[in-house]
Amino acid sequence: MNIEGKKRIWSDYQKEIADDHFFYVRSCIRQSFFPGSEQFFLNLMRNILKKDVYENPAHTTCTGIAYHSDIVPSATIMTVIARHFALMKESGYKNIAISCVTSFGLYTEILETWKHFPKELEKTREYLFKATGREFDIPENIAHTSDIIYKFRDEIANKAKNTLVNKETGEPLRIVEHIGCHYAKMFPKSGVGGAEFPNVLSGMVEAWGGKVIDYPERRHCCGFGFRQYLVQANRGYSVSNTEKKFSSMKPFMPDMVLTNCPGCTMFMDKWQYTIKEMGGVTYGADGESVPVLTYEELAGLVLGDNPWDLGLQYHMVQSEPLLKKLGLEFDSTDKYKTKNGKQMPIPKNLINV
Amino acid sequence: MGKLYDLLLEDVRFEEGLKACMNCGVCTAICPAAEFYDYDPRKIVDTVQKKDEEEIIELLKSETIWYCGECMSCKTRCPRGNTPGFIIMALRTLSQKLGYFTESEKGRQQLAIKRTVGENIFKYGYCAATYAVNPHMHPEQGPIWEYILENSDDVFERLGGQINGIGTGPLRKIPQEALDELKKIFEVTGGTELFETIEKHSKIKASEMGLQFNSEGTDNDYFVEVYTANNGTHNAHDT
Amino acid sequence: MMNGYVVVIGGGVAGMEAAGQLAENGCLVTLLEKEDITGGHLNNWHHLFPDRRNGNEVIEYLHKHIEHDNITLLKNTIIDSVENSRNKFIIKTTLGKELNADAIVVATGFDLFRSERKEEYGYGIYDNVLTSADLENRFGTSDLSLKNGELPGRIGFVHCVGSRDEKAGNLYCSKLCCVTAVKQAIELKEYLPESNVFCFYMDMRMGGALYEELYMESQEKYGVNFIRGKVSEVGESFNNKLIVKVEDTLAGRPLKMELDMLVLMAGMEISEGSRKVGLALNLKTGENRFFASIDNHYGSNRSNIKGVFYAGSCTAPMNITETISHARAAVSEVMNYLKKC
Amino acid sequence: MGKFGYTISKGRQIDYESNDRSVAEYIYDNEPSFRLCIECGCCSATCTTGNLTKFSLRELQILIKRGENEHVQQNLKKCMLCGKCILVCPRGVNTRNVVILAKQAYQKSDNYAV
Repeated sequence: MNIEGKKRIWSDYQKEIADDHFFYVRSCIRQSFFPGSEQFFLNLMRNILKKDVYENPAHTTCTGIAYHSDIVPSATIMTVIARHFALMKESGYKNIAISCVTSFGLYTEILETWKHFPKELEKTREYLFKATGREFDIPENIAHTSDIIYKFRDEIANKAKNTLVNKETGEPLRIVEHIGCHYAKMFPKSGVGGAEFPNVLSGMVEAWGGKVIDYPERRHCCGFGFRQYLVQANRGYSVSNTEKKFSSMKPFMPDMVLTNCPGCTMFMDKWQYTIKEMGGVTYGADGESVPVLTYEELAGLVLGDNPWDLGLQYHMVQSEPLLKKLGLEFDSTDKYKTKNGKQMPIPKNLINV
Repeated sequence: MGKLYDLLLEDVRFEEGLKACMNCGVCTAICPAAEFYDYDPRKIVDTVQKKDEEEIIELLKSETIWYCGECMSCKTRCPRGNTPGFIIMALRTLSQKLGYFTESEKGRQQLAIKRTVGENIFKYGYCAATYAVNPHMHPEQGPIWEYILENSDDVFERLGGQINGIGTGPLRKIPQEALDELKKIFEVTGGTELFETIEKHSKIKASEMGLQFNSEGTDNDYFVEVYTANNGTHNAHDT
Repeated sequence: MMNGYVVVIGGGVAGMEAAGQLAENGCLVTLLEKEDITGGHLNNWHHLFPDRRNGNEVIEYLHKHIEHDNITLLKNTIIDSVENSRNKFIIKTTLGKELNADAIVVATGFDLFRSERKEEYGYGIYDNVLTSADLENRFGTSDLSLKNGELPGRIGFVHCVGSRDEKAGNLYCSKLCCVTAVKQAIELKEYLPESNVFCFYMDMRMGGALYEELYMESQEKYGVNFIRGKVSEVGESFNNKLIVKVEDTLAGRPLKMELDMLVLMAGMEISEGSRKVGLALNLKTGENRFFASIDNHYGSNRSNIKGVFYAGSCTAPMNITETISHARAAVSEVMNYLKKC
Repeated sequence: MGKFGYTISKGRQIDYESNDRSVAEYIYDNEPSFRLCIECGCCSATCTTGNLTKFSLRELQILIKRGENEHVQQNLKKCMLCGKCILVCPRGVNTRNVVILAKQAYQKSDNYAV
């Protein structure tokens, strides 16, 4: 493996990412399954990096999951997204920060479609006006929230309380990245580092002291497949694809999986549980499972946040083995407490406990 | 040129997705569906580009078009600039418009998706939301999921969430005016019509199959059937 | 007898052949070559298809060909600008030299497609992914070892790397890669008889004299395997094997295979040097970015500028036989033109 | 199906490494023309079984080479050994003998049950 070859590719995909003044749109899955991640992103941007990030209370789903399961027509999703552009315009913002890879892919795709088929843009303007009386401008800059953390990765490294190094061995942590298909596979130029060797997560890992592990099924889909997960009868597709990825990465003994897309995070976490239940198979060292973290959760650990404020305890695969490798001090008694310190029940049958 | 092919051409995704295929198989080589279903995106593209009316009808009624997971990995690599995933999306849309989707087990599942994710959009303003992911329908979410649902207020409060709160924050309540706008957008752009089409044809199919059908919700035999049925013929290697 | 001043741009196969023939026909020729040596890509080619003769034999012929009193060879010379005054040309080189010409032969040739642009194949990233040109060099030095020093047991050839591919910006077929792959596969089997060799192809385009026969020989005598499908991606396994993913299209099934070495059959693109010469001379290019002739059938040597003629692979991918024929045809066009001037 | 209502599927991908290709080797040794196939499909086009069922002799030969023994064994018996395929093969492959040798190889091998 030759890193110089990758660096040459990365230099071809220097994506422009805005520096400040973001209009933030949330992800259905990230906020439902990893609310601590979205909250951390806003805290990081506003309180640590001192950036202006605005969330408009009237924004909604982009309908992407429904669109990619084919129950929503393209005219509908274009207009829903146009409504978000209208809210942006009304709030005086030109840079959009998107918390979801499915949404990000759709925003990118729709803007491309409007370029190639200007009639679709005109139709969307009419639809939106007819439905809501709103008008919109096309944003100047589109970024996934991971792009923004990538952009500020060195600032984060400068403020780091922890580095991604195994404290016992002194070796960098072995981290598998998973990008999420819709980030750059459709439009390689829209992602940091392109589609084949994306740099958006590997750039963070390296800046924070870890080592990125490449493995044969790195580019393979996590297995979501929209309708292939949403309908129970199809979930064999979903779990089988995840299984394929994990068996491919297993010989590399990764310490953790770092994900870009909220759906991938959820599936790679939950399917490890399912696969273990189905046949006892696990993919980490010593029969453990591999913790799967969002980039916000990892950035939070690097900056010294309390893992239980980030929400690591609400994954199926628990992170203690990782936290121990990192040499982090954490308070186990604080794990399942409310914001006000009241003890909650302890969940049973989690993994890696 | 056949009539169905013309209908497909009205979909910009079809126009964008199909240039000319030379059957190189670069899409199938990395397609997650080609591995776990009897599915070959190359063959779909090749069939469609023949413009044969009968073969297209057969596709619209088939299980095959419902196997794709829309990961769009095919778009990255195609040396002819085709996007098999877009072609699939156009075929699925047309299959629903014409009511052919209920002819296949996988196609009939559109009702289950409409009744879950689709309804979530109108009810909550989200495709997926914590409180809408029922652990009985999602056992793979594991014990942590039941725990989170039982303790959602405390969990969200600690993580900075705003579950059903007014204002901003993770999983805040979407204001009624915004939900009304969404609904209006669906009406103006054909979204509502597609929902109704799915309902209409599903109802007909349910009566053909002799299954109890309610006009809403997940608690009826037809829903349970389409949500769970797997006749085991979708992957020859599984048998 | 002196029939005119002709400048030939490019000292590869086409330029050398054209210069030699023009000199024979009584022209005073200046042959310009940007590098320190003449012969172009042929210098890097160990053995030629289909008969696998030594590439040096052809180079020797060409070198003798340009040892002529009427030929002035200027090496390390790049064109800076060209003045065209009623079809009399004044060519200025970057070293400040001025040359007068009654006619110009453009023989600026091709570049090999830069295989790292097909990112999914990992050239320059994964050890043991080579290009066809790299392999040819390895044949020259008889070193076929892998990065770890061992000899490869299983080798794959990927056809159409940078050809027939809109993602690479090239929709055309480079024409020579199929036969090159077959030739190189045979040579590999001669070096490493125990190895298994696989060619991953979309169509076997063996449209030259004795090419199809070579294809058959590779199967019959050498046991080379052919799998119809374009390789989709390459990865590296834990034990440093290359993993290729392809659809075995004629079996209708995706296929995954481990290889020790992968050879990318890099296609041909008009050379960077051609682009610059094209700008200086105002030459038209086609959609494939090669120089566009005024007529595909009876004018393939003629450019859109009176007095400027094409020879060789600056107009389209060509093998050596075709290049030499094309250069001779260019000379015939130049002689007819000079007669009329 | 257990408590989840679905299982992990067996992939359709041909995993070249995990396949046993000794049958192909046996045929190469005894019918070298087997190597000459260019997968043109003339054999399948003329094949009576192929015209009436999903059987494809072209595909079968490829899958023998890949070591997809389960599929090959299921399909070998469909060939009626009429030999029309030999007449049309442009590369002179003795396709009929390929089928006969494949059957022989499976019979000889302990690993396979025909």
